Amino acid sequence: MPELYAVMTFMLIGAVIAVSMRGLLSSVIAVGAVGLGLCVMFLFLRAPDLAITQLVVEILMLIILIRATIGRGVSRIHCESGIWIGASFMLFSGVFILAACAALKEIPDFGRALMRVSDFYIKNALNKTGAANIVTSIILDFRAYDTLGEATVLFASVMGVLALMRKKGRKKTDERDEPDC
Amino acid sequence: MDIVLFLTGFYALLMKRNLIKKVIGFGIMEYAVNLFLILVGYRSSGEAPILDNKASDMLFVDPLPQALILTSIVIGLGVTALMVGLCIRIYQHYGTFDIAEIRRLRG
Amino acid sequence: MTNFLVIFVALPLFAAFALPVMARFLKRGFDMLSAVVTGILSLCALCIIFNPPAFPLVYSMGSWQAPFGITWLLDSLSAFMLLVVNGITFFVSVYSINYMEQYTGKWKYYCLFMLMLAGLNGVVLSADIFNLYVFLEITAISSYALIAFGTGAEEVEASFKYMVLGSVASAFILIGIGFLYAKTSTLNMFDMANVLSATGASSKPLLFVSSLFIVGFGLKSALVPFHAWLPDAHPSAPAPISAMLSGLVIKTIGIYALVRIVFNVFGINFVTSQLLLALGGISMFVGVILAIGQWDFKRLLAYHSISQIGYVVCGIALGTPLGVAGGIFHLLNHSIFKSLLFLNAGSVEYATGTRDLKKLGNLQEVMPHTSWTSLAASLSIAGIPPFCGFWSKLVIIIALFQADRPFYASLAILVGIITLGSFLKIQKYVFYRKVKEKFSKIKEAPALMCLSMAGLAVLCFAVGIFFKPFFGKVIMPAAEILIAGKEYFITILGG
Amino acid sequence: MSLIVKRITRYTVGLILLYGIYIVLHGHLTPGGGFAGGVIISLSFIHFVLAFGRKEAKKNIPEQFLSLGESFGAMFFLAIGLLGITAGFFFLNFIANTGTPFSLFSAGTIPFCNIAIGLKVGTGLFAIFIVLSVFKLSGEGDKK
Repeated sequence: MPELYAVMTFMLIGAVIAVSMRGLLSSVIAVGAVGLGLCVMFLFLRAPDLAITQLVVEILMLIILIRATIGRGVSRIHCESGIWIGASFMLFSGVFILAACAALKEIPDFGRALMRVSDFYIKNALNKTGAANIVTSIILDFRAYDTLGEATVLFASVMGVLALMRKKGRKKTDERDEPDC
Repeated sequence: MDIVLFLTGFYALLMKRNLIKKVIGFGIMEYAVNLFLILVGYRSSGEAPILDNKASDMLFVDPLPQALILTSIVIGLGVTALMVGLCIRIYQHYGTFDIAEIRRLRG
Repeated sequence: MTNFLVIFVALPLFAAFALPVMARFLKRGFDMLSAVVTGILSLCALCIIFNPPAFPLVYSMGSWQAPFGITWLLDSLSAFMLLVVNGITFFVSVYSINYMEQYTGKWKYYCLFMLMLAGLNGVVLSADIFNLYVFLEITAISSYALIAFGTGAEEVEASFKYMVLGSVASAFILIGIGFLYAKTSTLNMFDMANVLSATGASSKPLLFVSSLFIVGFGLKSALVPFHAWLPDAHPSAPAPISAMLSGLVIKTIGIYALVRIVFNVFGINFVTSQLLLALGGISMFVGVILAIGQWDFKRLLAYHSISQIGYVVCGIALGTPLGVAGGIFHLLNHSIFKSLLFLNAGSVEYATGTRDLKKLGNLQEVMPHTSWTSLAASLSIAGIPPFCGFWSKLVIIIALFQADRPFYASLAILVGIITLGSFLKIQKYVFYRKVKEKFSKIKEAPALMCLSMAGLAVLCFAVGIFFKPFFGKVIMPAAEILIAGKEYFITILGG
Repeated sequence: MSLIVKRITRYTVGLILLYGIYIVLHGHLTPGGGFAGGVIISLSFIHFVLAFGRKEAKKNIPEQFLSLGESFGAMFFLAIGLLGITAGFFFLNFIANTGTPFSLFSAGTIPFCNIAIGLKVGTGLFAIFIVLSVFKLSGEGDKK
């Protein structure tokens, strides 16, 4: 699959650029490129649902990130963390790559997913739920409870942001009894 | 290759001293995880898992990881939004995104 | 009547969703809502404990059977965890009615609080590995937001630190889930155990996945190499949230989830058990050593949390019946007395405005209720006989000796002694030391705070007194499930 | 923003909104679904805010409906799940197989779930955006 490797290389380069760029704005844009690469990747791997979602989420995330960074003083942040931490990180990543490669050999090869459970979904999605889109039938019927959790995660983060962005965190002691909202 | 992408994000998340860079690193790490999950579910010459009226005997790719990724994208979005919120709050308190200057809590 | 179980997730979620709407029309009253919700839930959990349905009870969402849909599992272990979670949450929410008066935006607090409870209950009940991840994230996200609830500089920074490490943990866990899915092509835990044992013991990927999970859940539960966030995060949160985090969150989304997966899905083997035992021993020791030099009340307690979590992990990792039972029992005890201690610290801070041990003193006269409840909790954590902490530590130490690990056993005894010293220090500096007339104007904490602290203190005592029937009726069945290992899950799938 | 941007935005916002609603409603037939559609809906609002600025947007989009919309979306979704209990199980698709397959009204509860999620996600994400950008304008400057 040459196109997969091409896109993956593109993503990797984008990621490296995003991490190593000095200016925040350019690295935000680079991470956007990585996200678009992932979106293309989803298309190649036959996942149109994910491609759409990834695209729009990417846009939203970029808007939020840019709004957050723009205008904030980009004080140049030079020196990286110390050598010891870097070395231990290198060690860790070496071990991680070796272990992951060893473990990857044991799982089925690329392109040959086992699909013990998923065959059931594919066979029964239409006549049991009536939805043509199997992914939708999974997330909203077979595993709808997961989606409740997902909606709750989003709700929690909205509430969290609302709670974080209050004007004032604590009341003064003398105004304790006033109602708030 | 996917592992390298993951490690890049991991590197940024742990090593970088800029808060926004950390958020970006988190984003990259999450892309890598999603990519890994979708690669797991691919089946050669499979079709996208959407039925239509005509043929019934097609070979589909695994739909279950796609459902999982959908959920994990949403979770990532939520976490990122909250992280950005925290970053803005930190910026308001300290006037910088540099964690070297934000070391009030130690030990 | 299995639909009865749904209440544990649906009720707090519904309360959380309804709170923003209620807050628009009502000015107050939503603080009562959370107390009522948690009260109902803890009553339900008590009902399950005392009048158990036929265990194991498998509940399939949307009537899709085990490997295809999401399933819940209620057995004696998860029933026990439900009791712990909902009971402690009830006391904490009663406490926060008064305590949260000092913050703005109360309905947001209660909303996040309810979400956290729903997440915890979801984690406890879930028998689907991805579903467990989702609910773990709910708990984690609401706890990030709750730590930063005061929006001060330190709170925000601590929360960010927690968030960075927590998201690393989540990524590790998710990769582990991906590997497992690739290997077994299922997400259901019963089915996964079945497939893993059927395909034979190719232990290499399994070892990799278990180390991923140990790192991930270890980060969430702050075992020692991964503990960096805890001493910042727990003291910064509002006191009820510190109690929740220390008493419940690190245990449920860390220990419980890890143990469930490692024991019941993978089946414990020699390497993982050694690894966990070593991690537990290190955390036990390092936590208490770091705690010695602390002068911040809550931070000291946070370090002790690390150390006590070490006890729990040590006990469970042994894998012998007595060890597992001791670990689980200590989990219960720790969540009782550590939440109580954090609530005490909260009311001291509420009354005096500081938590520096050097500035406090002589509070025993002005805050008698806080003083005696704190005394009970301290005696309990230090392992003084009639209180609950003694029994569980005793069981763990005996189990360590029985399993022929005298090193860990003596380590546990040593740590117990240091803990005793450290809490004598707290008692002396906060409550009994004579200082000048600085704190004479201080009032005792409000009634509801005292009430919930007293409730927890009585629990501390009662669990210690009724140790024997409680241990036999509740703890041992829960421990047997973990001992049974993956055969247990395989039989569930078959039956 | 300049006049050109504003003028174009006036036309495109409606289109994007419609597209989002289409994605939500056809989630069970075509790629997309409640979440993607919801994000598109919120993006259309965000587009509007970015082009016109906050004050203009406040006139057109009542902010207090945001959190209400979010709560109602979430409660709606939960209620669908709870209604399943009446037929036996949490999240049982209790009206499956009622419509003809491949038409808009099929697949039982799935379209309703999609609508609920779309409502929730659209309003929720827009609320995040509003809060983050509002905070930027008002809160800065009180460094400690």
